[in-house]
Amino acid sequence: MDMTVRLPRGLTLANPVMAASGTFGFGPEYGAYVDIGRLGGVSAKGVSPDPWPGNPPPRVWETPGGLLNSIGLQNPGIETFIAQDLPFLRESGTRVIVNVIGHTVEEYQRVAARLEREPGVDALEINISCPNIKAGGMSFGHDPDQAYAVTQAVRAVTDRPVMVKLSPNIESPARIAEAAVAAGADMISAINTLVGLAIDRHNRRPALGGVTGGLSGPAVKPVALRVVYEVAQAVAVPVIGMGGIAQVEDVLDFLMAGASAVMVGTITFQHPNRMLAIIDGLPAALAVHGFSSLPEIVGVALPTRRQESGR
Amino acid sequence: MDMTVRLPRGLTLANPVMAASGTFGFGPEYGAYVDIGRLGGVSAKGVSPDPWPGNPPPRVWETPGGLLNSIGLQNPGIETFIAQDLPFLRESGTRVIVNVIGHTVEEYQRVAARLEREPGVDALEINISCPNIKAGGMSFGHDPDQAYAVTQAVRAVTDRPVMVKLSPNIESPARIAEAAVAAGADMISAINTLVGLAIDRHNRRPALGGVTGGLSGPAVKPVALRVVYEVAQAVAVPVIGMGGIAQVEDVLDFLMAGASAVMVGTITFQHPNRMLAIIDGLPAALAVHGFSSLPEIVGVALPTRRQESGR
Amino acid sequence: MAGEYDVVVQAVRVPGSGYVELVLESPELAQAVPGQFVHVLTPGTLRRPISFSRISAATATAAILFQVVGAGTAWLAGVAAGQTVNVLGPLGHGFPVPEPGRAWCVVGGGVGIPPLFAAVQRWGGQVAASAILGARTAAGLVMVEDFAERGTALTLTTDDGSRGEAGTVLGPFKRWLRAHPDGQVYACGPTPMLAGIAAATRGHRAFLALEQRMGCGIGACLACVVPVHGPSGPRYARVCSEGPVFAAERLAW
Amino acid sequence: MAGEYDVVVQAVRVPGSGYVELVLESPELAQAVPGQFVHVLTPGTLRRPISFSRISAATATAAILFQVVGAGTAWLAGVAAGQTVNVLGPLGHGFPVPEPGRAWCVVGGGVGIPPLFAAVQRWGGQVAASAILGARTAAGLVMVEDFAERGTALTLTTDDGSRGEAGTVLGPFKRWLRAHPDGQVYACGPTPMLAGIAAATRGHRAFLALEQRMGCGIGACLACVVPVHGPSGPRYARVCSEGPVFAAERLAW
Ligand SMILES: Cc1cc2nc3c(=O)[nH]c(=O)nc-3n(C[C@H](O)[C@H](O)[C@H](O)COP(=O)(O)OP(=O)(O)OC[C@H]3O[C@@H](n4cnc5c(N)ncnc54)[C@H](O)[C@@H]3O)c2cc1C
Ligand SMILES: Cc1cc2nc3c(=O)[nH]c(=O)nc-3n(C[C@H](O)[C@H](O)[C@H](O)COP(=O)(O)OP(=O)(O)OC[C@H]3O[C@@H](n4cnc5c(N)ncnc54)[C@H](O)[C@@H]3O)c2cc1C
Ligand SMILES: Cc1cc2nc3c(=O)[nH]c(=O)nc-3n(C[C@H](O)[C@H](O)[C@H](O)COP(=O)(O)O)c2cc1C
Ligand SMILES: Cc1cc2nc3c(=O)[nH]c(=O)nc-3n(C[C@H](O)[C@H](O)[C@H](O)COP(=O)(O)O)c2cc1C
Ligand code: FES
Ligand code: FES
Repeated sequence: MDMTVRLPRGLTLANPVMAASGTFGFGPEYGAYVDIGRLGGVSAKGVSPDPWPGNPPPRVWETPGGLLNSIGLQNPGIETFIAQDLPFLRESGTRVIVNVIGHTVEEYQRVAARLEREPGVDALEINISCPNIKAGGMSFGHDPDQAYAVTQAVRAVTDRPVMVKLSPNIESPARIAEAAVAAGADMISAINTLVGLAIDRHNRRPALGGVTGGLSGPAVKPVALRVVYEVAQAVAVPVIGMGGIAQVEDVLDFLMAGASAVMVGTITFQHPNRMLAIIDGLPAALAVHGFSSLPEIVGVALPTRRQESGR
Repeated sequence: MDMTVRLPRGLTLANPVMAASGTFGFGPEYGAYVDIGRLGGVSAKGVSPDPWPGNPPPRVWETPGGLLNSIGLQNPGIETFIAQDLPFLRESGTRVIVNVIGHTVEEYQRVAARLEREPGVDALEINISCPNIKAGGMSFGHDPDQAYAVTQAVRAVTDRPVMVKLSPNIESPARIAEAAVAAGADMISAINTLVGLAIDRHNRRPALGGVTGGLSGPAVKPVALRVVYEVAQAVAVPVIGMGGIAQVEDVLDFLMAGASAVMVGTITFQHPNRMLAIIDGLPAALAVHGFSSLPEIVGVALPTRRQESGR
Repeated sequence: MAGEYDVVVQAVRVPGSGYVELVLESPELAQAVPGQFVHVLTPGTLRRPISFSRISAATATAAILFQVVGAGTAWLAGVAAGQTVNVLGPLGHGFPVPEPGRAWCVVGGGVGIPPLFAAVQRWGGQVAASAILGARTAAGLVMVEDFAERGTALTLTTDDGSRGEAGTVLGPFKRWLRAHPDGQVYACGPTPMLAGIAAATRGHRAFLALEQRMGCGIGACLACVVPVHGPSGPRYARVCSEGPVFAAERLAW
Repeated sequence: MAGEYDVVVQAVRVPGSGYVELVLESPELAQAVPGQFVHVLTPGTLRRPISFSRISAATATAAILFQVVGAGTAWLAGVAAGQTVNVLGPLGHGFPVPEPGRAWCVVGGGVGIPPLFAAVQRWGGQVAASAILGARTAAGLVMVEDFAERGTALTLTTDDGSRGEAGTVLGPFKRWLRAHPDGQVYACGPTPMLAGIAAATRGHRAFLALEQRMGCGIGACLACVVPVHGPSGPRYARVCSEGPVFAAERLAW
């Protein structure tokens, strides 16, 4: 079965399974464990114009079926990323997606503009949804007007495929998606993490150095599927789904809910090679469920597709 | 150790562990399994002025570490509740909290007013946060002005203790809490369920008859703790915490995060008697963590309390 | 009496590949009425409802027979004799006692068969039973020997014709019904089969044991509903506590 | 080479109540440097980092010794000889080779002791080692016999005085340092202890093996950071890949 995914502006994935931003480093780290060239794509850890220090530790905490993190978008800045990490990703043979962050609209734009001069960047993912920073970040993802402004600013400086990543921590992620698409986003990726908190009972304080953190992993899968299902109905562009994917059946769920491709995050910490196992298992899993091609399953659980097929 | 919890308007609980609304029926159902009189309280399933039919089945679906439900607030209406269920609850010896729902401000008010004539109702919980109904319900919990209006209308017709139950499906539950308190709420309870969706892969459609549902259980605990932690800092009234409590340590987390008492829901389906086990284990758990009274632990992880104690 | 019990698994049987029967030691469960069920604690966030396949007050045991379909039943299939499982039960309303003097037919599809055997085991001595049992393939025809041992008149069907008549139970059942216009019917199986039986049995004494996704299993959460006719139009009734056995005519399908 | 390996547990030892040591059969792990660790797959959503307590290229084994503190270590304590565990490893940067001709002291607190034994096991033949080992109570003084067997000069402390000197390792350590102004120090243990050692060893050759909550364990997620001195002020360094062993002077505590 042909696993190729054709996305806007000529972005073509060898298969629909990509590494989610922040869980696969800036590229080289998992090189010894994973045959990166076989992944559908890799979204690198969020990059800002200048280095960001990140939040005080502890930065991760296990929760039931999930993981809280408060990395705070530590990154070495775009220049170091381009010099140190991009060459490895470019050579790896996978599709390279750069996750873009900033404190201001102008900062997002600067990263996008700077990347325009670099070969080997296949798409940009505009992260307007990270819950782990105080200024900027998530607030852009909570207000349609700001989401529009950031997307438009990035769109103005790049011809590369642009996806905008949604926050689930609001009443209607679909409205943010609409704003981003109106401003020129080619795709929507969803979801980023849910804001949560854990208590360190022993020390009688919030467990994370950053106090609150972002919840990911299997625990959030139902929320992620709901957002994908809503967004896929709200906008006409492809949706990249993620949140709690741990096995191939989870991928089927996201595709049925309307995602054209998926990203896989937290499970990689336990099983670096799970993404490859999922890729290997996908054709058979599709066949078992009666699908003879990848496009056939995309959105099959959406009301529109259900009407078509009479199910 | 004295487990009594003293709440506004003379509401006194024998201990801080109550049954969460919707997971303990209208009262009698668990009678054969649980010594109800030993619970700190019971919040009955949401009651509206007239009977509500609820959503089409399936109404529950298991998710990783969690449970999706789309009951749709099926209930026989306030008159039947008063005639059939309230007498049992009243006799059970526990504190009886009636969870109030409506499509309009006036409907909420009607339920509250009707209950004013009934003995044996110890408090009202205004549910402005149920994700499973189309009109009303959650929308009141998503807008501070509407939350204010509902709370004020209920406050106008009752002298009973009133708690307002928050939705976590918005950017800032704390702002809703502030509005409710400004309108006269004596307490805040949090959280209700997170909106989620599951896919029935076999039938290629959303698993729940109501399409989306509410996520509860251990999976949501970090989100619940975050909301309690934020709300406890935003308002001066007691917070009743819930979301994913499964064992006594979870209760400690909620108390440290600022809850004065807790409610326990989903775990009851697996372990009807878990609430009693938690109640029995609480004094020892508090002692192990160095607390010599219940009030001592409440909010100990909040920034204000941490400053006081120099931790 | 219904309650929460830790019960010892006295024996584990494998009536076919992918099927497991556990014999549970419990004087309480041994008081169950055929058609009732237990809500079994498994890993995950919900219990799993399973009907009784045999009930024996004499030996103070009750058995459950299930197909391994997902994580919960897979876990349960790994429980060994001598180990303990935690159950809520016996739950729900079982079948009524069949009326003597009327022909009696039990119609079971797949894992709907076990509760019907429990019924024949209990009442087959008083009222002679016919059994029409169907499954997708021969492997799904569980407990056939148990029915045969009790002298039940048996008709078997499989969708693929690998055993008995090819097709569903509805063909032979409709023949039986024509031959027994006053007959009474107990049925359990997949929803389309039950819907077919309900449609065919208007005016007959017919009882259907239903399945629905459950939360609490004891009537508290309102998860497990089916639409039934009420005094003022259809309403949702709980399968766990108002069922799982319903008179066919009550259902508002 | 660092990789993901399913390794057979050759032996399980219980060096004290609440402590377990697993000997892992693995030529790859047997190439580890003392101070490195494995990231062990346990139920839950994260792996668990545990240092090597012994490393033997000769027998192609490496061991890990841990205290049972929570769900992950409790699960790992239940693994039996002959079973397999999945690990990522060997991970991180271990201790540097001690400089010959300088007095060498290893200072370990509680479960910080095992990696220091691995160091003494590797290099104790070349550079004579002193060991100052502390714990809250006598039960926490693991591997003391192993050090003794190798002729290590041992000083023991317990907070409650139940074995060795009452108090922390910092007392005897400062005495040792005064007696060995050119001495080199390897330490592992609770953060306050390490902070005390860092403060006492300014200008000395001192290496500390740190702990931090980890996600990936291989440098990708930036979870496990500690502040270190950088060219332009303090920055966060990853314990898993830039550590867990750091020169004490690099840390910006
Ligand atoms: C009253 C009643 C009696 C039953 N009696 C039997 C029996 O005697 N033998 C038998 O093999 N099966 C019986 N079933 C079906 C049985 O409950 C399911 O096959 C089982 O719950 C599947 O669990 P799982 O974890 O293996 O599968 P999964 O599909 O992984 O289960 C996921 C969830 O869906 C629920 N679920 C899945 N299938 C069903 C179903 N058909 N009905 C209700 N809930 C379901 C599970 O309980 C669980 O909550 C009965 C169901 C009901 C409601
Ligand atoms: C590099 C390194 C080497 C270590 N070596 C050893 C060793 O040799 N022997 C030993 O007994 N312990 C060692 N630890 C500590 C060990 O990792 C924890 O005790 C263990 O992870 C606890 O897991 P748990 O599930 O039992 O406890 P829980 O408290 O339930 O664990 C919950 C989460 O917190 C993390 N966690 C808990 N305590 C620690 C800790 N002290 N450091 C880092 N993460 C923690 C766990 O990994 C898990 O993700 C080491 C830690 C690190 C970082
Ligand atoms: C440790 C960690 C770091 C993350 N960093 C980023 C990031 O830099 N940019 C971003 O857009 N998302 C980031 N995310 C979110 C993930 O990309 C993903 O949206 C989320 O984790 C849900 O997927 P999962 O459940 O498969 O992990 C991070 C997640 C984790 C766990
Ligand atoms: C089946 C079910 C029904 C519920 N019905 C109600 C309800 O009627 N009113 C209400 O305020 N909350 C309702 N809730 C939400 C719970 O009271 C509680 O807020 C939520 O489940 C989180 O707690 P838990 O994780 O302990 O279950 C319901 C939850 C479940 C699982
Ligand atoms: S399962 Fe809860 S009411 Fe039936
Ligand atoms: S644990 Fe991921 S970078 Fe160290």
